[in-house]
Amino acid sequence: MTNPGPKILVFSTEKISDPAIDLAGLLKMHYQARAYTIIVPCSSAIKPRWVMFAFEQGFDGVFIAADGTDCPYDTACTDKTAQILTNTQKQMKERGIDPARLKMAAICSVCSEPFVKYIKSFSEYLSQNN
Amino acid sequence: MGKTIDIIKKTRTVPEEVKEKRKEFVRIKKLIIKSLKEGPKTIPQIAKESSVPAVEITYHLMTLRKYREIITGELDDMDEYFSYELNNTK
Amino acid sequence: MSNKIGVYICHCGNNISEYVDVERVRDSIENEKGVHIARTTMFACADSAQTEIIDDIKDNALDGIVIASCSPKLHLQTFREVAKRAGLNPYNYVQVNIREQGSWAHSDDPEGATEKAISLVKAGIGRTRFSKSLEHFTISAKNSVLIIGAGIAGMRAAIELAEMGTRVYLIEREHFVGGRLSQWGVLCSLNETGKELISRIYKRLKELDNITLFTGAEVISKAGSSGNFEVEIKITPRHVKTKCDPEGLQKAIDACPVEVPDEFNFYLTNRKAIFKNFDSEFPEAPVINMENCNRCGECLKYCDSIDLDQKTEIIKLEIGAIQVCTGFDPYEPKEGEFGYKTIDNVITLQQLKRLVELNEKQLFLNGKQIHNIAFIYCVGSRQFGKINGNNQYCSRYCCTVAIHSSLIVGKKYNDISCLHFTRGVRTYGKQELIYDEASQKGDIFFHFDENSPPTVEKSGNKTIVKVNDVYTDQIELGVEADLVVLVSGMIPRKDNSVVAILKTPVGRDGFLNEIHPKLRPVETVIDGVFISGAAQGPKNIEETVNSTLSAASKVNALICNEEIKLEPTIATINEETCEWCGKCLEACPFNAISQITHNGKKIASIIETNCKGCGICTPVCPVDAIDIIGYTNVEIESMIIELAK
Amino acid sequence: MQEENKNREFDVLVIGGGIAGQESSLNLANMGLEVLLVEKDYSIGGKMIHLSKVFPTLDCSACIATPKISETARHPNITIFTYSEVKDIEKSGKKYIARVIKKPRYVKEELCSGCQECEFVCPVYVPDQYQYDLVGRKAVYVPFSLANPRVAAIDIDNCILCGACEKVCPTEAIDFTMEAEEIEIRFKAVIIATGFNLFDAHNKPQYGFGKFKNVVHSMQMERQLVPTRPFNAVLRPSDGKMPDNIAYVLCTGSRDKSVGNPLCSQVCCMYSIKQAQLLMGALPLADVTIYYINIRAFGKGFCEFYQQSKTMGVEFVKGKVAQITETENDNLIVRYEDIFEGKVKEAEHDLVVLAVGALPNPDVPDMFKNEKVELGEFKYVKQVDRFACPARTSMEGVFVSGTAAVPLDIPDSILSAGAASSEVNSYIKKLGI
Repeated sequence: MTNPGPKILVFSTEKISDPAIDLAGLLKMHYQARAYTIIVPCSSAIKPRWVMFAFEQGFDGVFIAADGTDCPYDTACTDKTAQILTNTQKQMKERGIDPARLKMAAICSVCSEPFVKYIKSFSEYLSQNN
Repeated sequence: MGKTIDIIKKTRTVPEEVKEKRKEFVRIKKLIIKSLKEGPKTIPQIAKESSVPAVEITYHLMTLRKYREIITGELDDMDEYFSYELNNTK
Repeated sequence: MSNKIGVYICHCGNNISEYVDVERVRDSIENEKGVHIARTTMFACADSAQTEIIDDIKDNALDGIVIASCSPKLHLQTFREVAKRAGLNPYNYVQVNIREQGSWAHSDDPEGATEKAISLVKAGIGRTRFSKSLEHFTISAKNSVLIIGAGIAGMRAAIELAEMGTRVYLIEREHFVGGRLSQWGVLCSLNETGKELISRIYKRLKELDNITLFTGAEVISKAGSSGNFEVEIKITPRHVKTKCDPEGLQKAIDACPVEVPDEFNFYLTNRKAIFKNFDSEFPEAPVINMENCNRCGECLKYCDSIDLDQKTEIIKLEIGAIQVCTGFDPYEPKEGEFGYKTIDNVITLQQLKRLVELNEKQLFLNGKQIHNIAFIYCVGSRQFGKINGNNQYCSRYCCTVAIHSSLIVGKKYNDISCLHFTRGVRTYGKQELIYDEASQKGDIFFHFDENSPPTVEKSGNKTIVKVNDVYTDQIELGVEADLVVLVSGMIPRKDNSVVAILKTPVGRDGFLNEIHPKLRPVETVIDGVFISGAAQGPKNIEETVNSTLSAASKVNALICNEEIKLEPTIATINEETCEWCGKCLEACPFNAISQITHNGKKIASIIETNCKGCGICTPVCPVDAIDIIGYTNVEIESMIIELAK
Repeated sequence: MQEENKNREFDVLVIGGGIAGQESSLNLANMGLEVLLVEKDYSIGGKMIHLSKVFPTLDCSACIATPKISETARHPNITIFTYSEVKDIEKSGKKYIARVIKKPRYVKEELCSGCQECEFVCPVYVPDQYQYDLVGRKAVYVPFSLANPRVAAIDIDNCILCGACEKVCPTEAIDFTMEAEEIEIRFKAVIIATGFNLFDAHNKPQYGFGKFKNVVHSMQMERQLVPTRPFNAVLRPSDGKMPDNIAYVLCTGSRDKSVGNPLCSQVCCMYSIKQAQLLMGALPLADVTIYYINIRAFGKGFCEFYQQSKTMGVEFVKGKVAQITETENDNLIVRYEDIFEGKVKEAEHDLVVLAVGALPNPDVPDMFKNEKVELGEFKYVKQVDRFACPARTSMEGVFVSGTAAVPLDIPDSILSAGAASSEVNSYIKKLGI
């Protein structure tokens, strides 16, 4: 069997980015099957410990599909999610994990195309740097 | 079980105009696909080859793209035209 | 915690099963911990399948359900209802998306799609094991509202809410109702004046016995939360008990020796310490302003309902919601801005409106008859380029009002010509018609840009407006004007103490800020506090009324059942580990966190009525003492474990 | 099932499932009233669901519209009839009776799973009205990806009756025997939320829409900017080239007595500025020029948004466009009077967008049987007490919401819809039945 490729954990948000990921499926845009989604209410609610836990458990990469400026809860969501990213990446460095294994991008509710592109390029990066 | 299409066929006929439009679409579709079998091309290239106005090619090609028969390829060096190719993974 | 879980894998016709080997998924998960039943089904959402699931739950006393089918956005509610019908708590149901994010997304990779589906279903089972039974919070709510401000916005909301069955307390800081509209003459495109419109509305308001109006009243404190607020209202006395007879009243006013500039007429005239702004004003009794009154007692001789000893009162109200309709202040130009206050025939648009009300046959200012008027637009609005000030916004109503004033002036007095110095006329929508009418009538429109504003200068006894008009190739023109009207826009209320008390946020422009202009246009981040009218930003009358009636329907919807249902998926605090640092409070966009003392220790506490369950507070906690129900560490981590396998 | 539909009673009939109709319905439903929402299209969502981003916040339109749509669709107090038309409304005592025609979509809504298998096998291609004819669609199709209900429908007029869809449907949802169904409804009040029509750019022949290949209207450009866009990028229709010099012609069909519409449409300035900003993002090298008479940037945050577009490099030319002509290479010559310089000028562009305005929806009066609701001077539904009760019309119990009464932007439509719901609820409470 060929190498099945890297495993990616995706954190999506219930109202904004998860609908975009659904829409990608609806439009039959293909991306790596080894990308798994966990839905949270808001991307600013993702705990760094979950991300670290995912790496511990063997995920190769974690992708945060952030609310961005479309966040229904907080206009400062982009900054807050970015802060979580920075904090987590600091912890990753400390543990010798390449910080580029955690990626974030704002995905609006119809941004299926960007989502697929991100997952493809992220997956490529992870394969090359394995 | 019988199909309901057979029931409606008894009461409804298809207008000639609809049949004609379909034929026209299929004709241009064939020309586009034939042209793309040789490799990726831009809309003006397909138009020239098939002698169909480029504006018609845009409409038909984009429709075929919507139904995933064609996919978008590279942008040319001048950043003007995309090339299009047949979707072989379909 | 669920230990007897039923798992259903849906074929969705062949939408799923064409790419995902559903039987293999079933086989792979049936021996998972906690799984009691594992089945595949053609259409999980079909009636027959739903009945089967209900029977399974009942027959096997299942305490958790996982359905792997389409996106939860489509059928989460459907299956929660199924769970409910079977007597299972709907929050013990987990939906796993193996269609949009499974078979469809990976139709190019059936093997991958199947493997993914297996992992996703296992993660769903993991999550279900830790799921809790949850109930909606229901809190009681009072079907009563406090409306702050009795201008057109407040009065219209009061009437509508009262008619819909909500008890209304309407408070007004001034001693008369009507707000800015009562200062207005004939309204654009109507044959009705502002005063008349206000009287008409006031009469409707008086007929409703579930409205209580307090004038001279201000909110001084607020406690409680959505559904159950307690507010304190300070009521300044009127010093006049009932309405006086008109003759006695007039004599009392005449006798009053105090004269102060009249703010109602924008200081164009003076008034006495005892006054009414106009005859048909409501409530009908006059008022004595004690800041002006010298207690000479002259008025007491003519009017026996005057009581100079009335005291300020403070009353408490318990209400379910608050609607803020505090309106706007007109922008007052700075001294010297386009000659304001330095040149005697420069006035504001608001002053012009009063001037027209005060002058019957001919238009006079300072004893001089007016034959031509120069309007300078966007004073106090759209301040950028070489125009000083911080108000970048457009005040939206002023173009129309200025042009309409020109039409009114033309109709009321003969031989007045009008010149308009504009920044591009914004008579949007139907208002376009009056712009056309003014052009037809012979009004002349100039256009200047922000880098060459006009100047107003005195030359001898003449007032000259100079402008670089863009229509005439930017050559400077000088025009003589008998009257210069500065078309001043709207600014937020200068005295906005109510904002400090209610803690409603304001935007960069200083006006009250809604949560979102399209999604929640009259709601604030403070649950139960609604905003409307020009307090939110410049609006004309129709827009004000639309927003206020919109807010009224939101208020009514919130409290009409006398209870408020809240989602149970909100934040919780671990009382053991919380060490109160305040970071969660800082992060919360909804004021849903407070500090309490628990077993002698300061800790954070969630205000359940405010929490929206967004979880923004959770990652900021340095000791991980805060979680969102449904997204707790064990739930998320159990999913990660299964997905990583 | 069908029997249940006959002679049903509701508190309120809302006509039109656009943003105004949804907002009115949701408010009423949240206040405890039973609402029937009738939508003539296959899906609720109106025009807003087809927009890209919305001014001045640049929120994604779908992100705002879809949650509201699903909330409307799921609300227990709201019943929705899509692809249905109100045939007539008449007063009966204190109540109203309406007959609603549910037109056949030839697909059983409750069975269709939206899988689109049928769409892929259908051999017929016709212009897709939801993409404003920029591409084609099939004769059986899921109208658009965000449709609600997201189920297929058959365009019977263009169907060649081959039956391929019926054969392939995994849920046997296709049913060619479906017929129009007439349902009688009783209710206490009605809200007209029928929205506006776009000005048909053909009616301004000097701009060459329909004749010149690279003259498009603003909704066509809007679709090109949406993530579910018809082309893969912003392209000009004549040959699929990425445009690098785009012109906007404002007031196409608005403020124009020659086409019978002297009103300002309120939205075209702002949506053009928004599109210009999005185009600057999508095509970083392109020039965008906006030809305008006055810029109506009046709403909250609008003026700031307009200023921002200037700093981004959008060029604003104050001038009325008189005529557009086509060059041999399909470029366009825009002839206009430059007001700043006072002379007639010409400029060449490779794509021209006509910022089309709003016109009243002419369907409204036909819905009433005996007494008809009065229209105003410009054929919008007349508001009889605009400042005190903006939703009130000439008929008691008949209210208007959104752009059926006057052109409005989205925030103002939503507020007007909110006002209508308040007025309706208090009316019903007073009716006391």
